[in-house]
Amino acid sequence: MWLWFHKLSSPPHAYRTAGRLRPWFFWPAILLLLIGTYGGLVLAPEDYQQKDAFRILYVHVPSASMSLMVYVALAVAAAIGLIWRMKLAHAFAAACAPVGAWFTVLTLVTGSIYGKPMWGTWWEWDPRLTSELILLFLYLGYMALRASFDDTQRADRASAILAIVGVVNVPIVKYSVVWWNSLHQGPSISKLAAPSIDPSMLWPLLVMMLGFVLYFAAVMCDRIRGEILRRERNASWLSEIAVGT
Amino acid sequence: MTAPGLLGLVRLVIARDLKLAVRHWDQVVQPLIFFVIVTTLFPLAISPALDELRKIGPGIVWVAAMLASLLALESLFRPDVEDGTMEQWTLSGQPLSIMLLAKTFTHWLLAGLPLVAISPLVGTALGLPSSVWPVLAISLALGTGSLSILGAIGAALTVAVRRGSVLLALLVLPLEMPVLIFGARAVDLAMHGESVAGPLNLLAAMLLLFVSLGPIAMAAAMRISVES
Amino acid sequence: MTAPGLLGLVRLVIARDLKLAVRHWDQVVQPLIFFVIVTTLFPLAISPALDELRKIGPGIVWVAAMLASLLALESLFRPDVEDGTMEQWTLSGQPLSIMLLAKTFTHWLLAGLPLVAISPLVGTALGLPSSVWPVLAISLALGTGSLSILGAIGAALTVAVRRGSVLLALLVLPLEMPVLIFGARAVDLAMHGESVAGPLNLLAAMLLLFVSLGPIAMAAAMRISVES
Amino acid sequence: MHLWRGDKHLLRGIDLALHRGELLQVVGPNGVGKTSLLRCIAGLLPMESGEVKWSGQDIRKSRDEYTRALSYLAHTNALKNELTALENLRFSVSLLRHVTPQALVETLERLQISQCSDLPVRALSAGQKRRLAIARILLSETTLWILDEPITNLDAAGIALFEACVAQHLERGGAVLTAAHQLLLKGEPNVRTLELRP
Amino acid sequence: MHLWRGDKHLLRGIDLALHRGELLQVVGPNGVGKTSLLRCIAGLLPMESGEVKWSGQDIRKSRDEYTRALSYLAHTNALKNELTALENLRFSVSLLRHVTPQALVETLERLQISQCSDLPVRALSAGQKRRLAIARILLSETTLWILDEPITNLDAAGIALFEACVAQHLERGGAVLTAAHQLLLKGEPNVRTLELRP
Ligand code: HEM
Ligand SMILES: Nc1ncnc2c1ncn2[C@@H]1O[C@H](COP(=O)(O)OP(=O)(O)OP(=O)(O)O)[C@@H](O)[C@H]1O
Ligand SMILES: Nc1ncnc2c1ncn2[C@@H]1O[C@H](COP(=O)(O)OP(=O)(O)OP(=O)(O)O)[C@@H](O)[C@H]1O
Ligand SMILES: [Mg+2]
Ligand SMILES: [Mg+2]
Repeated sequence: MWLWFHKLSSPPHAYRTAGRLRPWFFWPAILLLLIGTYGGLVLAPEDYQQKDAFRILYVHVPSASMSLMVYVALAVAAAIGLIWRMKLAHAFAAACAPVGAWFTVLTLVTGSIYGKPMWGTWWEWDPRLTSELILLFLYLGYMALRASFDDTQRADRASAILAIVGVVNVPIVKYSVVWWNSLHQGPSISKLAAPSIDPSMLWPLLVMMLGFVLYFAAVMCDRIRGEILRRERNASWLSEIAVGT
Repeated sequence: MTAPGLLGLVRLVIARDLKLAVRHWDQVVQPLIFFVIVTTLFPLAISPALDELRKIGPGIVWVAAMLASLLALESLFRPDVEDGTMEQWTLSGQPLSIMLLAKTFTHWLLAGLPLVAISPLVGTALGLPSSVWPVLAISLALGTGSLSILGAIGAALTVAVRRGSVLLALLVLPLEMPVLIFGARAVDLAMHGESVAGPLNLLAAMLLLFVSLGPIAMAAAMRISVES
Repeated sequence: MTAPGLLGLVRLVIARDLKLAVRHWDQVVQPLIFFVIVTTLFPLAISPALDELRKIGPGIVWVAAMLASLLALESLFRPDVEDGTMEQWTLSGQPLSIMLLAKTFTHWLLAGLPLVAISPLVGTALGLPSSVWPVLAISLALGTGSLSILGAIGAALTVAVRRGSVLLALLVLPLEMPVLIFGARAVDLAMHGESVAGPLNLLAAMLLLFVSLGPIAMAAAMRISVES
Repeated sequence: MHLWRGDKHLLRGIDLALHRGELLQVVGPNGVGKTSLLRCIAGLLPMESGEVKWSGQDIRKSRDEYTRALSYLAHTNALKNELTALENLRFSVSLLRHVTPQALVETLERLQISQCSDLPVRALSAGQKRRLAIARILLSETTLWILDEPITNLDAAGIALFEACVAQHLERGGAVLTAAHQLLLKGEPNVRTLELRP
Repeated sequence: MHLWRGDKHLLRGIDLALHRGELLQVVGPNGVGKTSLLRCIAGLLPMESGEVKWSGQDIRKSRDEYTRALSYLAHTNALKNELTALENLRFSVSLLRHVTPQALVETLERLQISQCSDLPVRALSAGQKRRLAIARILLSETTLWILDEPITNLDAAGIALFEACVAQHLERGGAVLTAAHQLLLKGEPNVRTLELRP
């Protein structure tokens, strides 16, 4: 993703490229999501233990892994923006945050819905769940900080510092939470341990994951164009585009 | 000169504060998020087992609500005093107590009501059964009102002081204890399936008392803070 | 022109902040009193039985310490930024990170250390046996240091923002959770007579990490807050 | 009238009367007590002894009536950084009386800050903020204006504008009391100065 | 040099050089961008394009060296209300260089605020605060002074005092850049004005 990103550091170029790439991400994403959904909901056999409830996995697992990936991408972009003063990287980070937060919420919600039939409770203070919740707070904090500056440049740099401090802390948070719980009570972790999964259940999951990634890319193309427009509203190349079309 | 009537005045103050809040909509959700974060601190610090948590759940929710309300109070009057707006209000010839009450009401709308709305979610996380949600919400609705008014009196007293936030906590928390006790008690009773009318009535009575007497104290405190 | 050396600079900043604190000695005791009040809220809200309290005691002390430190942080940089002093510091040609670290250290002296000193008292009130006092004090001493530094980074980020205090909590509390977990865990282990070396070492390691990297983040954040 | 600040006997034996249609400018070196005097007269600072009368009544007795007849401009501007210039003005004037949007816009135009009317006040320059604070006074329609160094940060054009506003107010039977380092409306018959000496 | 504030292209194509021994006064109507220009030059506001050079070097490269040669006085005074005048001055100057108590007291006397040296700054009048802020600049022993409307709130005697201080600094080879509505040291050969137009 980064190689792809690095080439287009000039806003007009990035704007056009994002526009051109968008359909290439969007339509395959829709296609994959449809296939995956069909595979997951219809083709995959019913789990002998979990019955149909397990099918929520096809949304839960991809969104969980996306929520983590997006935060890392955000922090890397923020660091690049801060160190090399690259405006586009800041724009990318800014565009990331709400999407990542959304994936996190989706994980929490689907997880809760999953948890009710599985564990008989909506919520459990399990390390994985707790650290996912903290991740949501980090996203929200990042967005709140960004929103409270009215000068884009300062918002960029301040929130970049937060993202970097956050990424230093994420492993600490993660391990502390694992430690904390494992000292108290061992078994709850095994609840989440992946059962060795049947291939007929697995392939829709992989398809869904790829679909999520592509969908994320497509959404980012849109969001980044929006960000660029907002930031460069005074630039001359924009009026050229506007006149041209 | 046609000065606005009482109702007009109240509308004016509320509209202005809502506009300020919308300008910073992100700040409106912050007491809420603070409330959620503080309630998650306890499982981390105490024990993640839902059985254990359930026992102390009502207490935790109430303490968190109190702290969230307290934190948000700090900025209730300070900006207006620092930039001289409050001085102008005292000179406006309008009843200061009504204006401050309207301001406090807006504050409750923005910082108290959302807590009530989200309380079922937080209750669930702490293992409270869904049967107590209504009691939890009602007790919070009544209680946060009282907290806002008591807090506003404290805020008016401490606003002229630098680093007022800790002083504010110091003044206000002891006064707020009865609210905390009855609020937590109501939820606790509900959890054991007992009647909750007693504490809830008391909470309502306290709220009435504070709404009727509080504004006078606020206005008096504010006049002192502005004079200097 | 003989600019002061690093040590002189640190001394200067600390002396100034201590002088400001003495001018307001009443505010110095406030985090302490807040700490005490919050710990007394819980017995009221939950259950006054010492047996029950003992179980959740370590957690409560730690949550209270975290909130007290948070509340005090709000005023760490704000006055200096608002009256333009911080602008002068960034223009002084002296290393800003050192100056901010010195300031944070003074803050810890005034708001963190007293908590450590009073912890046995609060522990007793919550029914913690005297054998865990040393662990409680050491864990608080190490932990509040980390809390101060993480908090100072958050404070530097939010200082240019109005109504920063809730935002500050939102940014800082999630990052502080590990400190809370290990701190409460150490005390809990001590209460059950187990070895506490693990969590205490981790607390010390975190403190070291934050002391060495924190000031850079603080200074970077402060420069952004001052530019406008 | 006597006033102590701290250990210092700041003002003593001041006796002044201000009539409708008159501008009284309090001058004197820095720190002589101009601001303190103005705040006393506005009822914002209690005095040791002495009294301030408004239409023959002690202002401590007829406080509400007095404050309704009075506008005060301090060293600070009493503006909210987050709200726009127009919103600030609308709110602060609406507190006092009913005002049409038209009137607000006209006053901003008159003070030549209409181009900033939709900017948040934080983005205004020092002089633009001062003009906005003056706009509030103009719109308040009160009789007595108490203004503490009103022309701080104003440019030459701003000062001229302000002088015109004051002159108009005096003509309409208003009274103005200012603290000043630079005298305004020099040579007009209805303008007096009160010099405070240390 | 180009600078945007919000949607507005505030300053464009400004090119200025300031030499030792020179006073440059930036004048212009309210809101034209004087403060913004000064903050840019002091390195407190990033610009869109353009550069500020100090002894031939871009200040973003030699930041520390530049800030050590520079004193900046803003619209606000950067004083701590709780500390006394003397303590404020001692601390802010000690940050920059070693200073004797003797020198501090002398500067306060020179600016005629020695009688307030032990008062907390909150109790000073507006003009006394401004003088105290100027005292910091005088004691900083830097080459370049950037002063934003330095004579705000000063009385006539204060302005004269300040003019003398500036003249002396210029004589010693210092450079001064101010934003002003009232010109100082009129007619001196080493005084220039830069007029900004909207
Ligand atoms: C609110 C509740 C829940 C949250 C926040 C949550 C969060 C997560 C997270 C963060 C992951 C890691 C994804 C990755 O590493 O890529 C994950 C994976 C997974 N979750 Fe959940 N989860 C929740 C509830 C559940 C429930 C109730 C079940 C089923 C019993 C479940 C089953 C799984 C499975 C099977 C995986 C894949 C495991 C793997 O690939 O290692 N989750 N979840
Ligand atoms: N964030 C911003 N967004 C939009 N406009 C801004 C912003 N900040 C400043 N401005 C505008 O920039 C202009 C210049 O302001 P500046 O403070 O530099 O003026 P000034 O010349 O110092 O005026 P004064 O004499 O009143 O002090 C003003 O018109 C102001 O409205
Ligand atoms: N609380 C206090 N304790 C002691 N002295 C005080 C106190 N408050 C004010 N003063 C003194 O009172 C004097 C008058 O201050 P005031 O602000 O009225 O002066 P001013 O005439 O408005 O001056 P300026 O022209 O500088 O605005 C000052 O010398 C100040 O030091
Ligand atoms: Mg004055
Ligand atoms: Mg200016």
